[in-house]
Amino acid sequence: MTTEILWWIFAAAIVGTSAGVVLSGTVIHSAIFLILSLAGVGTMYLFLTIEFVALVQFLIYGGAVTVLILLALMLTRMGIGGRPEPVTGVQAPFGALVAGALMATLIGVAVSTAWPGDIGDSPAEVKIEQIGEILFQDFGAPFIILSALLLVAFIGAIVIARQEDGD
Amino acid sequence: MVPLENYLVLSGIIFSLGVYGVLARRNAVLVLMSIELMLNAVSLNFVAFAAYLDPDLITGVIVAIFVIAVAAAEVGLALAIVIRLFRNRSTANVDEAATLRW
Amino acid sequence: MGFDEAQGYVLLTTLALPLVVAATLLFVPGSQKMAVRYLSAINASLLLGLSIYVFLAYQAGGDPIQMELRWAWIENVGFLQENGISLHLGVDGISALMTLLTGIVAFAGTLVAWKLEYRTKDFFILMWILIAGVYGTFFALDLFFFFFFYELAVVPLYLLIGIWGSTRKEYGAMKLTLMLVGGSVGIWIGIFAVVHEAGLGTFDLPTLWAAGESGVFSPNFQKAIFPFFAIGCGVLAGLWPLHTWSPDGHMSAPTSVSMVHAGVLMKLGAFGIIRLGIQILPDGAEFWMPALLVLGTVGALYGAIAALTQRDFKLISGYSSVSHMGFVLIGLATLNEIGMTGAVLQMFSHGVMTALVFLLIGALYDQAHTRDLSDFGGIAKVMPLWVVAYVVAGLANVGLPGLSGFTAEFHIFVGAFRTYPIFGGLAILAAAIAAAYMLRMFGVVFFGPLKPRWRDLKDISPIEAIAASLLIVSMLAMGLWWAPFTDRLAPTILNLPGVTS
Amino acid sequence: MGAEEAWILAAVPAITFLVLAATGRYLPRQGDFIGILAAGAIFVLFFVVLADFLDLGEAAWPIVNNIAWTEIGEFELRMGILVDPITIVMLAVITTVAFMVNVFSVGYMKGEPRYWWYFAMLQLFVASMLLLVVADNLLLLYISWELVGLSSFVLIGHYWERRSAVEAAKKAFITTRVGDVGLLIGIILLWEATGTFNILEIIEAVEAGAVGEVRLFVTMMFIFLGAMGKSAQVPFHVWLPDAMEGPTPVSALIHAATMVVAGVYLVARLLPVFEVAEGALLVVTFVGLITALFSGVVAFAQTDIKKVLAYSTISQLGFMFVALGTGLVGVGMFHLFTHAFFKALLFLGAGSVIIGSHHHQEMGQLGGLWRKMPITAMTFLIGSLALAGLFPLAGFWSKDEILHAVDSHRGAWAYVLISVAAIMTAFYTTRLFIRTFLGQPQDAEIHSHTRETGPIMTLPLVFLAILSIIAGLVVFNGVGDAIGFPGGFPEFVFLHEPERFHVDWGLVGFSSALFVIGTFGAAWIYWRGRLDRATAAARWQPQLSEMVQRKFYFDDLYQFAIDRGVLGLSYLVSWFDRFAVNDTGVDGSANMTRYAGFVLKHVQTGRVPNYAMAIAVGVVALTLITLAVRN
Amino acid sequence: MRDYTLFIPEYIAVGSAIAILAAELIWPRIRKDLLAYATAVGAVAWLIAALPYIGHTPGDFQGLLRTDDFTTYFRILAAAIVFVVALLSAQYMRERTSTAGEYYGLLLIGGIGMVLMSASSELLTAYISLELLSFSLYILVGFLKKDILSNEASLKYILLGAFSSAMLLYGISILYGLTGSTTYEGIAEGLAERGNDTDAAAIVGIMLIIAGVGFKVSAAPFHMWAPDAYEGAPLPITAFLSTASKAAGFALILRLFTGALIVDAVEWRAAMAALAAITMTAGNLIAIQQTNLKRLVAYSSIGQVGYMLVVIAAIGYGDAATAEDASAALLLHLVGYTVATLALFSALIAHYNRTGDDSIAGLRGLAETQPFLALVITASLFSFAGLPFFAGFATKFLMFQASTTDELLWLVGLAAANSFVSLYYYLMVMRQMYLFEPLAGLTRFRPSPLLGGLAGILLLGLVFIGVYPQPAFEAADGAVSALFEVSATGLVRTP
Repeated sequence: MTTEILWWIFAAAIVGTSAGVVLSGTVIHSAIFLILSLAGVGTMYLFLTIEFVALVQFLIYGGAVTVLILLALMLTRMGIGGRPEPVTGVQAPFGALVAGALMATLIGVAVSTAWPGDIGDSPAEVKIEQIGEILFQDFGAPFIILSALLLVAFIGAIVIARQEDGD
Repeated sequence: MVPLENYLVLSGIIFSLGVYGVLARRNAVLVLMSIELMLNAVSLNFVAFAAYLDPDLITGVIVAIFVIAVAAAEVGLALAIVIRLFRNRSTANVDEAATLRW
Repeated sequence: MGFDEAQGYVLLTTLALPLVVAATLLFVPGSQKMAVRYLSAINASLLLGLSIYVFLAYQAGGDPIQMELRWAWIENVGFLQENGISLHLGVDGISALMTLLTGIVAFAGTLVAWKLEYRTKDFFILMWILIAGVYGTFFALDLFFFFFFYELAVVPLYLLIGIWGSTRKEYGAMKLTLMLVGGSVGIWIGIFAVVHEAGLGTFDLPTLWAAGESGVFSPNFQKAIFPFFAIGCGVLAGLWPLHTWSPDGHMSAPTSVSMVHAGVLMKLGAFGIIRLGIQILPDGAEFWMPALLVLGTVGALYGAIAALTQRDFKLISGYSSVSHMGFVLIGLATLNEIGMTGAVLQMFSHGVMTALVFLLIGALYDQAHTRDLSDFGGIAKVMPLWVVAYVVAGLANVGLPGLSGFTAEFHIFVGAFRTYPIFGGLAILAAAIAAAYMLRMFGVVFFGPLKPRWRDLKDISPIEAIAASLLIVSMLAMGLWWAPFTDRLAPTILNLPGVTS
Repeated sequence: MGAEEAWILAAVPAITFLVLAATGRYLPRQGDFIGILAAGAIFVLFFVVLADFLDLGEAAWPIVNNIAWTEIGEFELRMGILVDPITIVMLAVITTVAFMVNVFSVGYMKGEPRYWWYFAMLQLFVASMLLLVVADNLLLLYISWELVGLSSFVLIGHYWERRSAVEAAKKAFITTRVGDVGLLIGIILLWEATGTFNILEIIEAVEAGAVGEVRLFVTMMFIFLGAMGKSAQVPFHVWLPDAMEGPTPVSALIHAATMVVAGVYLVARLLPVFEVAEGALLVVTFVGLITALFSGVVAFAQTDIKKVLAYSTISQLGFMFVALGTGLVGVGMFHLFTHAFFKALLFLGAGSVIIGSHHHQEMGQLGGLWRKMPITAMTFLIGSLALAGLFPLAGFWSKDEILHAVDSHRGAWAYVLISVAAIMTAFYTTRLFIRTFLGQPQDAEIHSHTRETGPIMTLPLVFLAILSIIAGLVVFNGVGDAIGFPGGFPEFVFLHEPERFHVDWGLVGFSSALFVIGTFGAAWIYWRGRLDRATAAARWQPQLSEMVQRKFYFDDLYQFAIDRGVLGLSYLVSWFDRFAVNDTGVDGSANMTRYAGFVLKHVQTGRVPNYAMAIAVGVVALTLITLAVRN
Repeated sequence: MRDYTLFIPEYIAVGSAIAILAAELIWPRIRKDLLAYATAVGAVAWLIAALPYIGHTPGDFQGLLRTDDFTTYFRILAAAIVFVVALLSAQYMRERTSTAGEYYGLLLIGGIGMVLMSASSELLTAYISLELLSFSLYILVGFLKKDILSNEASLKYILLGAFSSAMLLYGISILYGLTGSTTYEGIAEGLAERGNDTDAAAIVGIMLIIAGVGFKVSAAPFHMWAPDAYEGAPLPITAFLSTASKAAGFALILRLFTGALIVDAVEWRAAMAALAAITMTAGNLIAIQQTNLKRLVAYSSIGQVGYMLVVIAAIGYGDAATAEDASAALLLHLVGYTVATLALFSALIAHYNRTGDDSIAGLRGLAETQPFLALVITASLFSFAGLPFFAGFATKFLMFQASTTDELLWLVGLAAANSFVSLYYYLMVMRQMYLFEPLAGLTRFRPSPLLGGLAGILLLGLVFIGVYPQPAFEAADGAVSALFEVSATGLVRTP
């Protein structure tokens, strides 16, 4: 019972903060909202009793990504006297329309579909060992590829962002 | 307790909000944030399905982890490019970077 | 290797020779103009010889298809079964005659291009590719290669006209190429439908014909698909109202290209209607022929009437080509052996006749640099041979007995009266109008007092004279003694499905 | 060689043509002697054929000889010759006149441009004309029919530096061509009905009733169109007067004696078929009558010698059709036969005058040539009298026969009209002679230079003059028997429908009366070349005379129809082709495509949000549409 | 089980990639074109290592990656593309960048990504491999970082790429939810068994996936990044984009759709047909209006994608046999298309290296100044248009014929009509080269022997495939049959 109430509260919070990310007028606020929203999703994983993913969420997103984003914001903000600019483009209304339609579709699908093999309302316990085993036993290949991917991203970030004579 | 549908609806909402963000925002970083929202929705979906549908072989959880990782990498790379854009044009607004068109 | 197969290699040679020459020319330095010319001239004469041989060696009354040769090309892979795509060559009476035509016109065209100075090498390369395409289309007994060579024959025209053309050449070239290729799209779709419907996994035409006779193609299917072939090929055959590339294209094209194009290529269209339309889809043909007949008649009259008041030589010939191909369509539309024989005869006759006309126009234009009728007058005084040749061509055009035009048109008329008397009458009327525009041109240009500015025009050169006389001889041959032609055509045409006697 | 090889008659000049056309200009005297030799040869050969023909005897007639030509399924074609009395008559006319004209031309064309070419074309004409009359099937007949048209075209346009000559040639070719369309249609329709082109087989089949009445009538009308075109019957007559632009000997040969009678020959040849076709002959009569009267009237107003003769030719052709219209081949052919000689004579005479007076042919400039060129005048007089129908010259007998035939086969109305036409003939002929040869010289200058022409030209005149006097006598059975027309001309032509000739003195008197009226009327008006009475008449009826002067506006009418009608249509079509079909249809679609591309490319704004929007919209649309479609 | 020997060729590729990176770290002053040649050598080694796998018994790495003839086919293709592109880059990059090691390294890694995409038989793996290729491309497109166009291109590419991969993932998640599995077999079975009340979910999922892969192969309306990325990217990378990334995309699509989604063909085939129609039409119509060669190629390649999607639609409509034949023809056409594109770019780069002009008008009079390059360009354009003697004619002909089914005749017709429209703008290019005299000052020149030779070889290949496609077609057929041994065509779902 209490879990449900808590869930609803968090759900509402997540929706609110996510909305904040895409609606707030200033970039920084969006960033803050993003952190909150990510954290909220993390709690959802807790509700699903898959703590490991929650941990990953908090670490990678709450830690790495958001810091990165804030950093980028600092780097790309106009200095003092920079022109104040609208953060939302002209096609926002149409965007709202399309997003609304999409949302309707997704929600409709979510509720209308009878998901096969649904084991009712209580999520199963998922042991972290299980995750580790599957991750490294069954999904070794993607893991290797992922490492290559991270390497590429790493190299790329350096190559692209590196200062050179001339800038 | 909380049924699967709730999670799905929630992720649907987040995803759509993310889409809206991509469509509406001008600042490249904001666009990226919106994309992060979408990816979150996705991983939420995966985890929820994993928890409710195949607890014995929880592929979804794995996928979620991978998605998070890829997302992080993507952000890193994208931000590098955005910074490069800012250096080249001293703006981070995606709709001002429209030399290539037609 | 049996004799017939050996003859098949004759076809292969005829087909390969121009390609080989084109490939060889690629490596001849462009500055060696004379080498290019002689090589081409030799090639042209060889082709002429081979074509004549093919025509004569085709035994009248033998099997409908002779000199067959089949090289497996792709088979038993993907959706392709046994003989999926094979280089299957062979001639029937119709293509034998068309081969002869091609040989003659190609020869004449080469001689005419002799004096070409600008980028001679490139010109001949493209020309020979084109000729190869024409031969290939006439020989091909495989849908894939039919289309292959068909496209091969059409595409070089763009450059040939665009580079060496005259009036509004870019427009003319682009329009001509696009319209013709656009037509080929129709053929393409038709091929897809037919091969799919047959479901034999083969493009082999005889196989498909056999399948058609065993009723693989339902009448409705035939009715649905025939228009694709008819219109697709019709564009190239100058089918009204898709003819407008003809006046513009001819006006822009250089002499020898006009010759080959109006002389041979337009025939590919009519030939395609027979090969694909009538032979694969007889029921569809029967169903649609009245429409084709109407279009043909309209074209015949329309072209003739429009030609009455044109001021440009080439426009007159362009429109008269529309008119004459209209006769061809009428002949085909009769679907009886006399009419269709006439149609094929007309294809030959118009081929040589129009080739001669363009040859002469070119010979004049090269000196006068104008083609406006009203600029001329009385040039019979300075270029008598030219005028005589032109008058002969014109009279063939008019359908004067003793020249090929009459033979062909007469058969067409008879055939038309067999099935559609009214249209037969209209066709004869169109032929009469031809007299009007021809004589008008004679009167204005050749006769009357000589305009002083033309006093020093030269008569046609010996080389052109050779080409012209070859064409005139073939016109007379068909006009005076047409048994050799009809004897070869009649059995083939009787053999076509759905053709009444 | 015998009658079966009559085709040799055509072959000889054909070969001569090739020789002359190829080498003529390099030969001495430009090869004219070759032409004369050829003409003479066929003139002689004709008698060989005739002899053989008569030897074979009626039993063997008609003599046919043909070979297989082509075969397409059951559509087979045989080409060959058919020799029967009609053919023989035509051969006689053609060979004789051709010979005379060839000889005359040597004098007439001396020093003219393209002398060799002229002779070559003359041979081509003779060849195709002979082929026409020996042809045993309608296809071959049509072929030679077109070929004579061609050579006539070339010969009319011989002086092609003269714009008027070119125009005349064009007019002749196209006008006759219109008739030929009818002829070809008719031939093909006959083939449709009978399945053959062979004339005899067709006649057989038709007489066996192979063809329905209406259909046959229509068919024969088409064929008659061809005849009208060639024989210059109203309304196709317009080309013949203009054809006088050609050299005069050509007019004599082609436009008086031979080619123009091809139509008559055709009708005579197919007369049995015409007879079967109900009412066809009546049409023929009508056309003949109208033409005879019409051109007779027009001839009054002509002042050019050759034009007068041209219209008189048209009128006489009308007579022939009237005769055939009565269904009597013999009569028609008889007039054809006699007319050929005296009309050729008249034309050659006119030619002689033209040469003698150094190329003047306007009566207004001539006159009083009687003393200057006696032989020409004398022969011309004979010709005129024969034409006018003076007893007992050639013309008299044939016209007599026609009157008789009309009287007996068509009602009084026709008889009256044809008599009027006969009077007109006498009238304009006399007028022509008087104004040209008698009275005072109209133009002293010209008159002073006028000389009699040399023997090369006068001898043919004399020869033809003799023929014009005696040719009519063949009608007498006795004479006929003597010279190889067994039983006299009509029967000879008719074979076994005996209509034995007898002199009907009443008729003789009557037609002589017509002759007298016409001649003396003209003489009274124009005696001594005075014109006041004529002008008075013109002033008395201005509109009428205007109409006659303008040849009843035929040419103007045609000119108008061509300019406004045909050419107008052509301009319309060309415009339609350019603007509707090409610019709107073809180029239009191309431009549409290009424009579509132009519009579409601007969707590509270069802004990321727009691109993302496209993706999102794409997904949503695909999804929703798929969902919607499948539910 | 894990059989690590299945990917020896890729190890070689990775090895050479790292070696090249290291080489430049060790000798920063190393001549950049040496790196290109090294890459080429690596690619060759890779290709040779791939050869033994031809006809080899299909290997299966934990049900995630399959190395069968299909994989081998794309291995060889990838290696070949990398080889050519590396050589194309040599002079171009030497003149434009100070550091090229990463460039060539990423080229190789991108190639590996392509191979893995063709190999993966599980959605997560497929996704990661796809990202591997994409990441490399993001960087390569933006590699000329001082060049604002290059930079802008990569920004657009990465933002939209991330956006669309999010869509893809969401689709995957829904399929996962429906079937409880991410392996193709699992999905196929799940879809076959699913109840009819899950149609909506299935459709949404599949459509999102189509959007994801459609973006990768740049199918309209997901194509818009392509022209910009093509135009902004360095020329060799444009070649790489229009060959490798498309080929990879179709490899993935083929395995996924024949392996799993074919079960639900009823749900997506109409959409796929529509997508094909829109794509080819949009691509060709817009291409008419282009003035820049790269953009022209981009749009024309979009048109080509439209033709290839016809095959996917045919897989949905036709029976198993049709599906197999059509796929075989598609692989054949891919090769033809790839060769043509590479030939075109080798000529364009040779021309660009001299003139630095990549506008269509810049080709003016090329037939005078460099007839050979003009010939190569003509040949490849004609190959695109599907004209005789060049690969395009045979391959396109066979592809359309193979994908003709009763329901799709209209689409094939449209495709034929489109390839006719495309001829127009190809002719406009030829017009510049052949009909006009070169601009003043431009004189005859020789292309660098490397590029010239490359162009010549590719031209020969173009003609060979065009005149005798049998070998290529057989290879494609073999590859596809490997695909269809495990295809789900058997268990087609009956709603």
